[in-house]
Parts: sequence; structure tokens; C-alpha cells
Amino acid sequence: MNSTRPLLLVSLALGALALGGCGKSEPSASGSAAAPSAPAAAATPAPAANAFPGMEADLQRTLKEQASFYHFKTPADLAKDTQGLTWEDGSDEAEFADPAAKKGGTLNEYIPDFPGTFRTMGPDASASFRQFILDYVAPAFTAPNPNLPGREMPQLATSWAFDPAHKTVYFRLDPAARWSDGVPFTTDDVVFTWYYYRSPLINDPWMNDFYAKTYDGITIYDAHTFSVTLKDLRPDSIDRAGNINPYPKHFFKDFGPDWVKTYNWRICPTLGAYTILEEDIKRPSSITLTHVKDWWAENRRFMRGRFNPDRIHLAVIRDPDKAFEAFVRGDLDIFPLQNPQLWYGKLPDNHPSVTSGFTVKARFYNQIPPPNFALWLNEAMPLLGNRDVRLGIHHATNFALVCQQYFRGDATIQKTTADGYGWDINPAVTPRPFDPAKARAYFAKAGFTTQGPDGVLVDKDGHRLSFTITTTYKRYTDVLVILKQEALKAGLEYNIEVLDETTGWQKTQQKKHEITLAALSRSVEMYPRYWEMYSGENAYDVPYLPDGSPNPARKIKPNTNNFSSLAIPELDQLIKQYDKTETMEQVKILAAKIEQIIYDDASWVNGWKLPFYRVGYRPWIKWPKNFDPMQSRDTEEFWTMWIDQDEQKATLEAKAAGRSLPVQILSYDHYRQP
Amino acid sequence: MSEAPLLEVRDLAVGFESGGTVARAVDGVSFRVARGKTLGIVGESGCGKSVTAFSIMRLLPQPHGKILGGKILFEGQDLVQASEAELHRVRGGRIGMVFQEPLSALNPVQTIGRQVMEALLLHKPLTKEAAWAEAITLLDKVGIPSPEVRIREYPHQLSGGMRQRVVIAMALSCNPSLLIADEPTTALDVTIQAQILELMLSLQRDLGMAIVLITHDLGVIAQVCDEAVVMYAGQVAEYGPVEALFHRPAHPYTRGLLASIPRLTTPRKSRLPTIEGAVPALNEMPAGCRYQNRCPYAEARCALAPPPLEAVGEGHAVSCIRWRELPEFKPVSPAAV
Amino acid sequence: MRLSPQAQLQLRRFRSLKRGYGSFLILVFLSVLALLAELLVSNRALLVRYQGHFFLPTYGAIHPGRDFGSDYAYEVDYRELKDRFAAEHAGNWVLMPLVPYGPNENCYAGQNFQPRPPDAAHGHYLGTDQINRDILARLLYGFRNSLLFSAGFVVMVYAIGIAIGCAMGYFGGWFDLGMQRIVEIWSLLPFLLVVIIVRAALPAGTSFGLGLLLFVVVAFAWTGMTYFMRSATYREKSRDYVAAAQVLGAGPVRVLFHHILPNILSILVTFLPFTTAAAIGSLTALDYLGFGLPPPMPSWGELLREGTGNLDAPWIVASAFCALSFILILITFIGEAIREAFDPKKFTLYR
Amino acid sequence: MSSPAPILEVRDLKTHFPVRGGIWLRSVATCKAVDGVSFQLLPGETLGLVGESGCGKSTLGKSIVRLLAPTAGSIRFEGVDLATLGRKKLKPIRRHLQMIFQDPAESLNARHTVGQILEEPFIIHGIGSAEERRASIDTLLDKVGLPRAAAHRYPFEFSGGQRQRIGIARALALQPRLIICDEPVSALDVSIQSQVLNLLLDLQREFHLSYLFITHNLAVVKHVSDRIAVMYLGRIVELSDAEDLYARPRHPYTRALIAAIPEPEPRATRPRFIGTGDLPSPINPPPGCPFHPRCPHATDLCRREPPPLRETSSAAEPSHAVACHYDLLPAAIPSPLGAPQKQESRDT
Repeated sequence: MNSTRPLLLVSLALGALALGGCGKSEPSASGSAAAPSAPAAAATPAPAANAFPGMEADLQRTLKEQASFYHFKTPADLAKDTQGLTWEDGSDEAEFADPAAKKGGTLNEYIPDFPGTFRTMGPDASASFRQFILDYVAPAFTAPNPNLPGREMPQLATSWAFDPAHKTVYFRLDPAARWSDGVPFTTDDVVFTWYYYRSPLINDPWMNDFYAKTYDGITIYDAHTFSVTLKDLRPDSIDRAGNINPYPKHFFKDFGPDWVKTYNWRICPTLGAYTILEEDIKRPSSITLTHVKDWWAENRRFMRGRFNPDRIHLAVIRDPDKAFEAFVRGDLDIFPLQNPQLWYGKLPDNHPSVTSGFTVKARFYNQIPPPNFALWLNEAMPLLGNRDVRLGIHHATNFALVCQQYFRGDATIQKTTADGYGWDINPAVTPRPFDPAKARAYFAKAGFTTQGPDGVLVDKDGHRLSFTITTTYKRYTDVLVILKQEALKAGLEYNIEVLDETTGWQKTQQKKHEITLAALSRSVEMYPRYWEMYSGENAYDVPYLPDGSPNPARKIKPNTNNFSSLAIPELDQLIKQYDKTETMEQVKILAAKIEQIIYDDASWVNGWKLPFYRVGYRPWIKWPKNFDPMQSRDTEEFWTMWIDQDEQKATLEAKAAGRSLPVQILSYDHYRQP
Repeated sequence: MSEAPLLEVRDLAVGFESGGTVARAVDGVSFRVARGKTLGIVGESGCGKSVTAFSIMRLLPQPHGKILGGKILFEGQDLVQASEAELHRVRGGRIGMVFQEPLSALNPVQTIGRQVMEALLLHKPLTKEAAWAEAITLLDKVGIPSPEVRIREYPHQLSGGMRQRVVIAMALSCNPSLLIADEPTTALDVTIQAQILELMLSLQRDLGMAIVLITHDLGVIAQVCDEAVVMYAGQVAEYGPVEALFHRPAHPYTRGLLASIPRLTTPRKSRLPTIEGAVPALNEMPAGCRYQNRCPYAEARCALAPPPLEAVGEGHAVSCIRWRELPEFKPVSPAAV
Repeated sequence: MRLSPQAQLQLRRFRSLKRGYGSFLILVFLSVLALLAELLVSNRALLVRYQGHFFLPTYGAIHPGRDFGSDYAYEVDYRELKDRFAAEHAGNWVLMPLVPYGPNENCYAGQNFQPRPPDAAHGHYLGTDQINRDILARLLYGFRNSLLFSAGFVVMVYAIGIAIGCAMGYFGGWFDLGMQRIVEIWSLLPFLLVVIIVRAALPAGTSFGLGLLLFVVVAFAWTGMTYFMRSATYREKSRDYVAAAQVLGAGPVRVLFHHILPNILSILVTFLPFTTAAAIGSLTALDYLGFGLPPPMPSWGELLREGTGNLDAPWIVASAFCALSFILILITFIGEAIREAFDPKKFTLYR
Repeated sequence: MSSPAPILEVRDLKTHFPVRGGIWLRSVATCKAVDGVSFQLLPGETLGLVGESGCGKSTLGKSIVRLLAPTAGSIRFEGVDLATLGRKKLKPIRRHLQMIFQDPAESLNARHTVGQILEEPFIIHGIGSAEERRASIDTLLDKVGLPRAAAHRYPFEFSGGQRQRIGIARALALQPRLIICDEPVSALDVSIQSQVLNLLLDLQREFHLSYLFITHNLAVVKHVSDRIAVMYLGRIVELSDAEDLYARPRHPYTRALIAAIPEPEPRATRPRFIGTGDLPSPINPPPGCPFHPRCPHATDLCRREPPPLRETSSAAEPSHAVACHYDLLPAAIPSPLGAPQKQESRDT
């Protein structure tokens, strides 16, 4: 996935994307909200508004002040610096789009809300609309090849060279690249991009921090050549250096302390295929994207055959049910059907819209790290600190039933906290099965031996074995209801608390929950991340005493993603090592150890995952032979579909005449994992 | 009084429907009003005097009130049969009306000028400016000081007497030939009452209209009316010129009323003559004379049939079969202060 | 206590208003049904005969499966038990209620969760919802929750409204002024938002049950009642019969409880149906929006939401909608009849 | 005049109400409903209090029974000053000081039976057993001329006159010595009015009651009163023997009032005085004599200085006090009070 925030996509709400029938309605929680609150290293106190000298002057001042970061060299230096390095250009790799794709037509989709801004940074910027103007459409220097994990494909850079010794990646930019307003793209924009991400004015400490911690400097050689130097060497160093969306310097000439306001509704020129024309902003009912005329990358490798429709009409439909109806009616062309209630319930195979051939149903098995739906037991809460209780809960929680009967066998139980990275992280770990007898045995060990009149176990002090599950996923209430019914068989009571997103998110972040049903969406990466969710420093302010034993006076640390309040010194050590590893071999060894400890601790009750995404679409929408690339999470991520306008006309005529078309219920399982 | 009367009510019967039964609140009432004269209708609460007045204007509370029979001839036209449109021309045009409570008769959110103007414009083809000027003239006519200032005020800014003057001005706006005043002074103080009565009389003199004045106050009747109808339990007990009524009352009820009022001349702290008992309820009316249960002169034959109206003198009639046998009425000595 | 003739008259008149009185009788009947829901609709047996002993499992503690010869410690599945006993021919038997399903129970064990249409053969007269729960059971128990909620709502709103409103009207002055401002400000608070905030402020583990929800809703609903009570008290207080009592030496307590309250009783009675309807309405609305009773408590709002989200399973939304409309119409009819029966205009036809 | 000790002595009584405005309801003005009233009432005597609406006569009555708190002055009832007494201390005194209200439909609690209404005074004061109270109720009903069976019925089942009898019975229950009658017959029909007046007079004779008889009806007040006080804008403007007041009214206002009475006598030839203008508001009473804006004889002195209530009769005559700067004898009254007006037009 090509993102400006390679590391910060650990966000709770996005977890819904892969599974939610109405996944698009989920705004991704702002990365900064999920970020550790460490102060940004590069942050300097924001200058007062009237003291700001203007972007150009501030940029020059910054370049001067931070000369150790921004280097300017000559083309001659380049030859010297890259001596002995191999330049790659991804030319030996197969493309995933279909070069024969037809151009043109209008694609109708929906967004759950009119965007609060056209900015892609700052407040409100991470709403679901951003993918249409940045995440899924704007090119980076390089991006991971979704069919070849670990390999990069060219985007703005035509070629790149990696120097592990100096932790530096060199890029040669496409001289033809130009912004949608016609201004050529040069390394000036590259310099501005780093300045922009590191500026305290963007109001995003997480971003400032990330750019300060990850990069050691950039070097400009000429208008189309530069290099990025990283602080640490990691298995995915090239992606870290290359997968960055640049911003147009000329557009940001008014950048300053009040840019949040001044740039709220300005439309940023793009290097990508789609831009917004002023006349297409129909507040509050719709926005239409228009294909950039004579787009510079039209025939570039890995770009051709993509971004085919001329226009993408995004209707604002706030209610997911309404949106679904609009799709069935024919007002929308593509609709996610991930949720079984949609796939089986509302749009079953015998639905007239399907049987008449007007709707194509497709299931595409992908290979991405799925959102890790699970019950997170907060160990800081009474009783949940007891491992026997946690083990009992594992055996009393019937996710298997949810997978079989609620998800109709489509879902499987997650094996580890980090399934989906392409290798079995720890073969020794197996999810604990639902077994009321076993659960009762564990609960008995924890002192819960008597069964109350309502069937809930009680210990000798009269405590009921009762926990509240907090969640923000209204649509998974039924899952919790099922779990509640099942848990009672083991003498365990679950109370269900469904909160709105803000409140529920806050509650789990403050660690005020007992158990939360949550998922963290994960970006498509080479290897999983553990620090945010499992390290002790994200659980408590001072988790341990100097001797390594738990600090009795420690306080819960709010605003982190360690939902289980996990603080295990041994695990912390492993995570620290893991975050410094330079090779994939090391990563795999450490990850296995980490998973084992998490499993043994039993604070993470394995939930479900779905190994595919499902959509419904109109028959005139066409896809490449293999549908989407292997690592795609939804249909829009790589924009490989195209519109067959002739067929569209024919279909609409057939529909008007009441004629049926061939039924199409498709399944693409070439990437299906056993 | 040989010429055709301005208003003639003949055998009027008005009923109120409730739960399937009809209570006859007014039953066989007849009277005439000559042009330029004042007729008083007097009686106790519930005797049907207001219902009679509302019937003339066809303003009975709907849907319960209904005219069951009789005729209301106004300038030769039978208002009982008149269409809504015809009534509309009559109301506020040929007949003006003044109510008991001036505050509820005025719209609290409009200036009095607008309200008087509206009354004018409804019945006269005037321009707004002309209507405004006319309204000022009218207010001046009813004795409102500095009308050009007061015309912009709202009803709550005026005193009760002034409000009643405004209501009268509205009633007069179209030179009615008949003014119906339903207890116009009951809500007012004595001094103000005297002013309003005086005003009505002087206006009558100037405009030559007839007045039907409904009141429970015999004093008011005596002071301003030419003729009066005494009503009891929905029927006419007696009618005639006021002198005859007050000096030679023929009906035991009229006599009882006149006797029971304390006057300035009544010996202080003396026992007042009274009418014992109370008016029977509408649905418990006895056969025959409705006054029989309270009448000191009642006999068995009074219960046989309703007494007819018998002529006593010139324009003086009574509805009592024993009126000739009653002892002589001792007139109260004329007031002397 | 003898009813005053006025009250008797009003009662008589209410009885004579066929539509309202009929609605009232129906509502009472339905309420009794709802209160006895366990005897009609339940997954617990009414009567079990096992090894010569009789059991009445409807009310009281659960019977673990072991009690009836099964091997599990959780509550016995009586339907299964019934089949088993019938197959064993050992003289054991189970008597199930009319509809042998509980409101929270997955009725199609082992099958996919999906709405199923009405199926009289299986006893699902109104079908099931999307996780196989019997809709009739959820309707009935949901109705009971609504009833309990509105009963509590009415009692609390009246208690607070009468106490504060009467005090404001009776004592007047600064107390009245201050309370009025407080009531005004209080009633301006966005109710839904506050409910959400209150929920979030509660400590973990506090489930948002009927009682707590009631408390929160009442906390924002009492203000309306104070307006009426205040003005009614104010009006009554200025009437001469109160002055007469005061001249006789009656103190505020006597005046309030002996004189004023009985005279504003008719207002209270007239408001009763509308308050009840408001209670049912707000509970349903909150449930519909997901801020009401915690799942899986049966409620009409939740059914409505589920139904509108599954229009392809129309029996869900139809059941909930019909039930809600029916009850609200009943209440409206009752309210209309009460208002008519209490209408003071009936006493005087003309002046 | 050596008279027995007065049962009620009101001295310089003032009852003012703040007129509140603005959102904080600050007092923006004062309504001087009763503004310095003094009089005495002897045992067995009836003092008539007459005046137009808004003159403060009802406020005065309510202040005396302490339904309203007086602002200043004293109300000595049998020697005890009620003006400042607390509710508890007032309670035993209330037995002897009762009130009859204008509208019997209003003053009887519609939810109580007549029996309950009449029993309440005894309950409040803890008098008698249930048995005794029932007997007392029967006696009371006899006294006011109602059947004993009335105890079980509700006020709305009675006619207006009967209801007023119930109100009178209630006032009598505790054997009071002074009854404030606040317009007791104003809401009644003429034929009923005389019944109630007769009853009040009978009861007075039987129990030696004192009445403060408040009314706007000058004929009624003359009929029942021994002495009459005329109120205007919160003050007594004339206070005299009843006969004397009508025979020789000294205050221009009293004269206007008397002239305005519509006597039930056609062709009455009393001098008519049609005063102009309305009653000024007691919120902003005019300076000087409150009547001066309407008085045909007003002088600068009247506009400047409020006249005190002063005795005008000689020692031999009954007391006759008036609050006017001038001694206006009937002969001295100029033209507006002169010849009868508008009589001729009606003699057709």
C-alpha cells in the first residue's frame, strides 16, 4: 500500500475496512490520535503568526539551520556516491493491470460524508475521502509491488539504488512527471516535502516525530536526482525511503501558521490520475473526480491499464443501508459486500438483481494482514489480571461458532496476532478451542466454583464472573450477543456495551474498559509491528522498578494502543530487539518468540478474519484476468477496473427491456492460502 | 309605533344540544324594537337574555346551539333564514355589537386603529388613508381624548372604559341601525358605567339607531331604556314601557325583582323582600308557568298550561294568568338625594 | 377512598367513550400478558416431570443440565429435554409454554444466523431475527421492558415534576425564579448527546440497564412536567378556596396536599397517556439509535433498527412497526378519551 | 363619644407591592394598593368599605386577615397587632376573624363535599371529636338555611346563593367575632342577593358579629352598613355614618359615585355628575390629592398636598371625616352636578 504514513496506519477504525460490509463508511482514526505522545524531535515552538516570514523564507531559513539534514550536491557527486551500486527499475517484474483496458466512462461510487477538507494533512484530513485524492491515486517515488511482497515498483522514480552501508537510497525521477496544473515535478518539491512533513506548523506531532526518527537526511543532486538517508537499516529500507507522496511546492506558497484554514478547500495539484474540478464540487451531495488530461504517466509501466474511468462520481450517502439500496437500484456501480449480512442476506445469489445479471458478485481472495479482530482483556482490571481467568475466558469464548454460523464458514479464527504477512509466524501457537468444561476448570482454579441462580459463576467473596465487553462496532453487536449466550455455558457473563466511535475509542485508549472487541488495521508491510500494542511502556508510565519487577505505583498510560495493559519485561526486551533488526531472518525468529509470549499470557482472545474481499458490481465493469493484485484490500486501491461503455449501453438496454444477462457469481481464488 | 318595527323577534326558540338531548334555553320569545328606540332585556343569569342576543346575530356557539323555531325579522329580512353571506353584510354593517368584556372583544396584538379600520374597510369602500381618518373621527366621537395618539395604542394600554369605547366605535363604524349591547357595563365601575351609558344615549340621539341593551341591572334599564323585556327561564315574563314596568309591574317576578333590590331609599338594615328558591334547571322545567315554584301567588292552575302573554296596557303585556288578581303594587317613592 | 362525584362522572364518561375504553381494556390485557410473559413465551419449561419429581423451572434459579441427566453444568435445554424424554418413554415429560423460545436465545442451533420468515410449524409465529431469535418473544419481552420503563418514567417524572413544579408555583419568589432559570437551562441540554456522555462517564462494568437508562432519561424529561405543575399550582393558589383555607389557618402542607393537589389531579391524569407514550417513544428512539438498553435486552427500537437494516426480511420491521403503532394508537385513543372525559367544557353549555 | 373598645383598629396601614421587571425581576416600581388607611370597627357594627375596582378595598380586607403581608402600620384585633404576627401565632386568632369571599364557586374546593368543607375549620384547629364535628356541621347548615343532607353533596350541586350560604357557614364555624365580607353578593343574581343580605343581617343580630363589608355597590353598602368608608387609590377619602354620607356627601368623589348609581327608578331626577377620566394607576398615584385629576374643583393646593382625613362635623353630630382641603357644601357644588341631563329625549 502506498501511503504517506507507512507506520502509522495502525489505526483502530480502519480495521473495519477489510471486513465491513459498509467498510467505506469507516473513517480511519487519525494517526496522531493513536500515536505515542512523545514530543516531536524536530518540533520547535511554532512561531507566532505574525512572525512567520512566509513559506519561501521559512524554507530557506530551515535549510540553513538544518544543513546537516538537507544536503545539496552536484551530479558529479552522484557518480561518486553511487559507485558500485546497482540501479533497479522494476522492469523485470510483471505488471498487474491489463494494458488492454478501455479508457473512459463514469464510475459511480459513494462516500459516507461530504469531506470536511480537501487537505490531506491536519485536522479532518484522514476521513475516508482522502483515499480518492491521495492514498490510492497519488504516486510516490516508489511503491511496494502488490504482487511481489518485498519488491518495489517504479512510480515517480524511474530507477533507484540502495546503499546499505550508508543506509541511503538514490532515486532518479521521471523528468516527464508534472503536476496536474502543468508545473513540472522536480527535486524542489522533494525538498519542500520533507520541510512540510517536518514543520511543526502542520499540527501533527506524530508526523513530525516520525520524520525526525526515521530519516537522517536527504541529498539533492540535480532537478531529478536525490537520495534519502535512513537512521536505521530495516528489511524494508527501500520502501521506507521511497514510499512517500511528494507535495507541490508552488501550491504551498501561502503555507503558514494558519494553513489549516487557508488550505482547507484548496485543491492540491496532483501527480496522480485524478483531480477535482471546482465545478464538480456539489456540496453536500456529491464530488466528482476527473481524469487528468494528458496525464504524464499514462503509458508508464505499472501505471498503464490503471485509472481507466474518465470520471468517478462520488455521491454522499450517509446511511449504509441507503447506499446499498442505491447500489441495487443501479445508482452505484461498485459496492463492497464484505459483511455476510450483505453477501448472503441482502444480496443473496437468488436476488433478482443477481439472477438478472445486472449485478455481478465477486469474491477475491487476497493476501494482506487482516484486521486482527479479537477480545482484548485489560489485565489492569480486577480479575482479568488473573491468568487462569484469562485462560478460562479463552475457552469460554466461542469465536468458532461465530465463524461457522455468523460468517457462514467464510471466516476463520486468527492464529496469531499477526496473521497475513506471508509466513507462519509461530507454528506452535494454536488458538484455544471453545470448551465450557475446560473453561470452568480454569475458572475454578481462580476460585469461581459455585454457580449462581442465573448460571453465572461466583467466587467465595461473592464476585460474579462478569465482564463488560466494550466495542464501537455496532454492526458486530450480534457477534457479541452470540458470544454472550455461549459464554454463559461456561458460567461466564458478558455484558455488552456498544458505544459510539469517539466515546468507545476514548474508553479503550484510557484503558477504562474490561474487555474490548477491537481490531487494528494493518498496512501491507513485510513484517508485523508489536511495539504499540504490546510494549510495557505503552501500558504504564513507569512499568517496572529498576530490578525489573512490576512497579507497584505505576499509572496507566492513556492514549496508547496497548489495550491489554500488557507489561512483560521479557516481551519488552524482545520488542526492542525486533525494532532494530536488519534482516528478515532475524525478524522471523523474534516474531515467533513474541507471539509465543503473547499466546502464553492469554490476554488476546483470537477473533476472526476473512481471507478475501467481496464486492458487487455492474457487468460492464471489467477487471484484469486475475482481478486485483494479491495484496489489495479493496477494489479502488489499485484502480485496475475499467468500464466497457458498449457493454454498459447494452446492459442498460437489456435491463430496460427486461432481458436477463448471464448470471455472474465469481470467485478469484488464485491467491487463496490453504 | 304603527310603523314597521326595525327588529321583530317572533316566537324565538333556541336549543342547546348535549348528549343527544336538546335543552331549550329560549322558548317562545317575542319582542319588537322600533327605530331609534332602546329596548332593555333584563333577567337573571341563565334566563336566556344573552342567548337571545346572540341568536339575533346568529352567533350561537357551534355546533351545539341551534335556532329551533321562530323568526327574527330585521328590516323586513328574516335572519333565521338568511345565508351566511347575507348575515355577514348584516353583522357589523346594519347591526353593531358591543360585548361585556371589552378586552376579549379586541385583538391584543393589533393597534386599536387597525381594528377600527378593519371594521370600516369590511363594509365600506374606503381607501386606507380615508379609513384611518375615519377611525380617528370615530374614536373622537366615542369620547376618546386625543384619538390621533390613542389610535396607535394596543388594547392593553387602555383602561376598561376606554376599551369599551373602542368596541363601541367599532360597532358604530358602519352606521348601524341597530346596536346590540350585551351587558356593556357589567365589567366596569359605576362612574365609568355612567359615562358609557351616557355615551350610548348621546350616540343614539346623534345617529338615530335603535339599541337592544341586555343587562341584569334593573337600575341600568330604568336609566336608559324606553321599553324593556323581563325574561325568566327562557321566556318573556313581562314587557312594556319602563315606566309601566317599574311603576305598575304586573308579573309577580317583576315585582319580586323590584322589591328585592336595596335602594338608597330602603330603610337601612331592614329585611329585604326576597324571591325564595332558585330557577329550575332547563331540563327540570315544570309544566305550566315556569315561575310557579317561587311565586307567592301560585295556584294549582298555574301548573296546567304555560300562561299566554296578556295585554295589560299600551304596549304592556304580561305572562301571568293571575295578574288581575294580584294586590296593588306599592311603587317605591321617587329617589331623593 | 370514595371518589368524588366529579371523578365518578369523569370515570363514567370515560367508560362511555367506547373507543378509548376499549383501547384501555386491550392495553391492560396486553400488559398482563407481558407481565406474565414467562408463562407464555419462554425457553424454560412450565412443568417438568423427571424421575417422579415435578419441577417448575419458569421462575427462580436455573437448572443445570445435570439435574435432568444431561452432562453439562449450564442451563438445560428444555426443548431438547422434551424430545429426549419423549424418546426415552421413561415416564418423564416436559410441558413447554405456548411459544417455547426465549427472547435472547438462538433458536436454530447449528445453523447459519439469518432472519427466518414466520414458521408456525416450529412455533416462530413472527419469524426470527438475524441471529435466529424468535421475534414474538422479543416483541413481548420488549413490550414488557417498555411498560416497566414507562411505569418508572411516569412515576419518577411525576414525582419530580410535582414536587418541584408545585413548590415553584406555591412558594414563588426567588425560589421560583431560580428554578425556572435552572429548568430552562436544563431543558436546553441536548438530550441525546448527554445520554452518550453519561454513558461514557460511567465506570467500566456498569451496564446501562433499564434502571440506569430510566434515571438518565428522567433526569432530562422532568422539566416539561414542572411547567404544567408550576402554572397549575400558581393558578390554583390564587383561587379563593386556597385563601379561604389560609384564613382558616391551614398551613402550606395542608393547602398543597389537601387543596391544590386534588384540584390539579385531573391535569396529571390527562397527561398520563401522553407521558407514557413519550416514555415508550424515547426508549424506542434511544434503542433505535443504539443508545438505549444494552444488547441483548429485547426492545422495540432495536427490532426496528434491525428490521430497517434488513428490509429483505420484512417480517422483522413489520412486527416491530405494527406492534409499536398499535400500542401508540391505543395510548392515543386512551389519551383522547381521558381528555374528553375530563374536559371541563362538558360541564357548562352556555352561560 | 364614649364607645366600647373597638374590636378592630387599623392604623396607618400600608400594603405595597413591588412591581418587578427585567429578567432578574428587580423591583422597578411600587404599587401602593393600600396607602395609609386608619379606621376602627366596634363590636356588632358593620363598616362598609366602598370604592371602585383597583381602589385597594380588597387588598385592605386581605391584609387584615393576613392573606397579604402589610408593609407598614398596625392591625389591632381585640388589642393584638396582627400586622407582624407569624403564622403559628396567628392561627388561634383566626378563629375569631373570618372572611367571606366574592365568588362562592371559587372559594369552595370543588373536590370536597360540603361536609368536608365545613369540617375543615374544626380539623385545622383540632376542635371536637368526629361526632361533635358532625353535629356542628348540622347546626351550621341549619343556621344558614341549608338542609342537613347538603353535607354529603358537592358545591357544584348547589346554586350560587346556596354556595354562598356554604361559604358563610364555613366562616361562622369557629364562632368568629369579626367577618370580612369581600363583595359577598356581587356575583349573585338580584333575587338571590337579597336572600344572602338578609341572612348576613340575621346572623349579625344573632351572634353580635362585626362586619367589614367590602363592596362596590353603593346601594347594598348603604343597606347593610352602620358606617361607610369610601376608598380611592388606596386611601379613605370619606368616612362617616351611613345615612349622613348619602345625605351630605362631602368629598367630590363620593358625590360622583352616588350620582352614578343607576337607581331602578325611571325618570329619576337626581343630580347627575358624570366625572371624566379613569381611575389613575396606584403604581404612579398623582401627587397631592389622589382625586385631583378628576376633580372639578381641584386647585393648586390639591395638586400639591395630599389632604388628611379630617373630622368635619360638630361634636353633636355623628362623626363625618373627609379627606379634602375644602368644605364643599352641596350648594357650593358648581355646574357639572347641576341640572338633570338627557331626560327630555326619552320622554317621547
